[in-house]
Amino acid sequence: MDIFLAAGSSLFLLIGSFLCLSGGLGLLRFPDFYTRMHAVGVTETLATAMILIGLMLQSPDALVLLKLMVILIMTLFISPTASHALAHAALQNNLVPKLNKQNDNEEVTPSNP
Amino acid sequence: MLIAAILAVFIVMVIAIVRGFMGPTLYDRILAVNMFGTKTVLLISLLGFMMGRPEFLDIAIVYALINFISVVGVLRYSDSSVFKHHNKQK
Amino acid sequence: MGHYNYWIVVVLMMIGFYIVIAHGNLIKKIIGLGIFQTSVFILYISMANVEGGTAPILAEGISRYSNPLPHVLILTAIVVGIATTALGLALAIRIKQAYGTIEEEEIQKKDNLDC
Amino acid sequence: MLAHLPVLQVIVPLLAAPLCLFLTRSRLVWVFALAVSALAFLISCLLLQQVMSSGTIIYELGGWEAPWGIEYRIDPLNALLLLIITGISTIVLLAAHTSIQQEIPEERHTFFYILYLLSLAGMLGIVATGDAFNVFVFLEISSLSGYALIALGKDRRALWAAYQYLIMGTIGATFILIGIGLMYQMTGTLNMEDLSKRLPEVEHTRTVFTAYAFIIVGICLKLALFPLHLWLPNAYAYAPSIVTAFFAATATKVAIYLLIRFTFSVFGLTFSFTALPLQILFLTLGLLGIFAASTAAIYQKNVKHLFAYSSIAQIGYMIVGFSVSTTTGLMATLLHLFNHALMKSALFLALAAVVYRIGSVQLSQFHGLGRQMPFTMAAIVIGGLSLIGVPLTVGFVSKWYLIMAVIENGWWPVAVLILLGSLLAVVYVWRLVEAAYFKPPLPGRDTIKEAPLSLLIPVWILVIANIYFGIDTRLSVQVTQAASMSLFGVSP
Amino acid sequence: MVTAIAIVRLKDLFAVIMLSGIYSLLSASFFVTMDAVDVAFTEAAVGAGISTLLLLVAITMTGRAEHPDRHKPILALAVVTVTGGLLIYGTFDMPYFGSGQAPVHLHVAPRYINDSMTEVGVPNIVTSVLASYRGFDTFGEVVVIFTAGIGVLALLSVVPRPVTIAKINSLNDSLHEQHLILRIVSKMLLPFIMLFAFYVQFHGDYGPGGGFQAGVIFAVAIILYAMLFGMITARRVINQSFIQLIAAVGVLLYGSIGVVALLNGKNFLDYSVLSDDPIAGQHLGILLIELGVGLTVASVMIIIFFSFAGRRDYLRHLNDNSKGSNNTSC
Repeated sequence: MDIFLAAGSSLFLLIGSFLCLSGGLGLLRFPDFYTRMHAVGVTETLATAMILIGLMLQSPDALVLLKLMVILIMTLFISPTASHALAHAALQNNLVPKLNKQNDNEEVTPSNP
Repeated sequence: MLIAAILAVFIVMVIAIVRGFMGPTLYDRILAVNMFGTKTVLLISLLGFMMGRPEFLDIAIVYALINFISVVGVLRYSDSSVFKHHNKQK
Repeated sequence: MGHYNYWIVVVLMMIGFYIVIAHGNLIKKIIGLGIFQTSVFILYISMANVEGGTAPILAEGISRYSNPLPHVLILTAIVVGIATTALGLALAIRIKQAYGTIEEEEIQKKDNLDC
Repeated sequence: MLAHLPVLQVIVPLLAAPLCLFLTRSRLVWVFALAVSALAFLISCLLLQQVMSSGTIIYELGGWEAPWGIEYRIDPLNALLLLIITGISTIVLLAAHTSIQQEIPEERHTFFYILYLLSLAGMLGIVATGDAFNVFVFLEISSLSGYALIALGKDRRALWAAYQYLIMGTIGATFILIGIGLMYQMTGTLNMEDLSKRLPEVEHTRTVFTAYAFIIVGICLKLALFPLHLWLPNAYAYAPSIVTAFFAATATKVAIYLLIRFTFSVFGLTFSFTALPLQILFLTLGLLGIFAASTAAIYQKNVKHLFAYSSIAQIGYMIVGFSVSTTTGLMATLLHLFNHALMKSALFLALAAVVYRIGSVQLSQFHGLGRQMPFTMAAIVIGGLSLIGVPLTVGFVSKWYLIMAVIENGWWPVAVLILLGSLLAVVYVWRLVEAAYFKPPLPGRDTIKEAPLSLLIPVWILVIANIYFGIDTRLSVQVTQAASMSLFGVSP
Repeated sequence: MVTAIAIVRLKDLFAVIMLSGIYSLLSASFFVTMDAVDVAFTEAAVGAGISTLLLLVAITMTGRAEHPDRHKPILALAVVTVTGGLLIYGTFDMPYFGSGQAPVHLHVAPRYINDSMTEVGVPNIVTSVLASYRGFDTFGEVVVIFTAGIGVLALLSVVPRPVTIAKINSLNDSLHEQHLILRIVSKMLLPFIMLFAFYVQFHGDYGPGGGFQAGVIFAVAIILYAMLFGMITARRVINQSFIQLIAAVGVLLYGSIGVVALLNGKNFLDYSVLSDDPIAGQHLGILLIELGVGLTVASVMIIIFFSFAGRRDYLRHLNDNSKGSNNTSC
């Protein structure tokens, strides 16, 4: 039994780490804000869940399990909400998505003091 | 395995810092901070397990919370004229 | 491990200190002050660390704990830090209202005009 | 209850502060604060008496013995400081109600008294404690309330002054924190008594040297010693008059106390004066401070600025006495500390009375006031004479001891310089006298009346104390002698 | 760690604040790896949470661009180099990092580690040192926070304008439109946050946490509410003068525990008098003073935030009024 738990936990952790890394890569390489947010928002939720589940399988007692559950639930709520709010706010404040390559110049000029 | 996961999270944290530094828009920075916060939560829980003291999870919960609240705070106050001004220069 | 940990702390401290004295913007100064203080906290916490020790919460089967006293001191110091930050920001807001700017040089210019 | 006096000294004002929030009317709060301050004064008198008769009092907070818990340690030096602080605070509070009517908006009066009590409690806490970290905590209580009090001033420059003070003060406090941390790292203890026992073992290390340097610089920032004094004049000039009177008499004194305490009791004399070229450094800085600040004072147009610069100069005198580092020198410092508190609070309170009547402290506005406000101006003149060091005033006593100490050490040139510094004081006091007595009143200002009694009485209490302690020096000399003896007795 | 910090030299204040938030999180993670769990807890809640929020509110009032011209950076650089050099010089004789033989670990601390269980009876050593051995420091800390609250009030308090119900409703609606999802999720989370705050408050004896952290978390919950449902609504739930009194009550609760000890003939803050059994007395004492700390911290944090946000609304109101008559703004 233990060996299954350990293996399962490792598997989950591995998947989580991979997702994490891919999300990070997306954050770094994607061209504009919305795509970057997409990369982060999608992977982050899943990666966090994976890693937390991996840890849950290792947890020694009930209290720890409970706390991990709390964290998981909170991330599941918070992460998409935050992403949504962020995108919403960005759109409302006239940040234009970069849809095609024609207007490739900076969509927002940094403020020059 | 834990170590590998910690390493992965750590790398992503560095990436988030880079993005937070580069900008270019306000929202990129918020995104980076948000992501950084989530990853810190993960890092702390992983570290707690690695050191064999899972009591650390309390801190992770606080981090998740604080992260959420700072994002809300940023968004709530980013509708003020100070921020709009920046974006309307275009 | 040697001392390199302390050196990093010193560098951080000095960056914060530099921001405080070299920058003219009042808010930036307060942020610098925060960094300066946080680095001092790191200094304290580093000295509390023992190799092979764990968090100072008594548990069975653990005999090496890191030193709790600096932790206590820093808890107090963090509180002092946030208190200072809050007061400093409150002052900055009032200054902005009274002078219309939060740049040190402009404030001094306006003061000289007053005299 | 007598055994608990040391802690009561601090917690009475500390607990009274939040209680003020429950009182509704500002007059009631004033009476309450005054009563609390008077009670604290009474306690400090009792403490001084106890210390003089039975020696150092040790009080263990929480019932934990010293290196593990925090202890209060009252010796003659602390007792003297406690007496000065509570005494001045009580007299200044007596005048507060009338003075702040004009300077602070009505709805902030309660906050003013709370902050005042907190600041008082903070200073008392710094002085009474025997634990290095506790010093930091109470330092922050007193300085945070100090920043807020200064910012309550009417002029917008008060805000800027308070901000500058906040930055400088926090840097100073953080430096002290670093110093305490380094000391702790080398010795593993925070208790001052314990530190002084354990420091000699490690005193040759570079870390202890650094710790000492940081603590000294941090304290000097708070002290407004000459090159680090920039925050002081503005803070004093634009704060509400009452606050200025209180701080000028106490805040820098507390910093001097810390300097003495760390140098003599914690690090020990031999270390302090051999590790750094401290003696020559302080002597030069002190003398430079006297001259630079006195000269600056001569050119000030604002009388509050004038006296603020004179404060910096007086700090210079204290530092000179300190740098002599003999019993007499230290005694001179402590005497001057006591006397300067008396004269500066008298002067600034008198200025508060002037502000109350004419709403300004520009020198040009003083013309003819000598006839219109005779009592107030007489008080200012006596205070000024005391600053110069004319016989029969307290200023004379301390200068006398200072010169004696310097000559004992054979530093003749320094003695001459000190006398020259006093001449500069003559010049700036004369400018004030000239304006007040020898210039005709400004047109349209015939109706200025004498300040109300509620302001005059505290001023004159202080002035009479100025003269009384100038003639009858038994009490002050006896206490300061005991204090400096005990410091030299403790340190090897 | 150095990387994060070298960044904090940007001109845009907003970016600086974001980065200082990251810096705070980073140092908190560092505290965790250094086994300072309680400190990490507090730093996260305070540094990354409260102070970031306060800074944000502040820059909405003061503007976010920093002027490029700086004065005498060379002098500043010199001062910094000298101090830094002195510190580095000081580090050479320090005991090595992590060394168990350092004086820090040999002199005072062993008693806390070995005997606190029998003397105070609380597994979390940090709590027992904080609340019992060095209880007076903590009392000072509570007073510092109280001072800051009163100071901010003295500086920023404005008399709230009377507002009509209709205006509240319209404001409410506009917020509702803007932040619909946020509001719903937050509403769901709020009770949990408060529950968690209570858990932290009373679990401080056994794990990381205690009055201070709990107070901050509680305050954060209220702040969240205030941000999403408008200041006016929040003010109606939590009245300004009421919260001031709570802050005072916290300090007084702490102090009165000490006074009770005094009246019973023991020294100030000696909790063993609170019960027949000294250990139980210590336990009770710690519980009560943590409660006092929690009350004061929570209410002062709320006071500070409300004053900031209240000032902001007030300024905005002034601006709206003055825009019609004159448009001279800087």
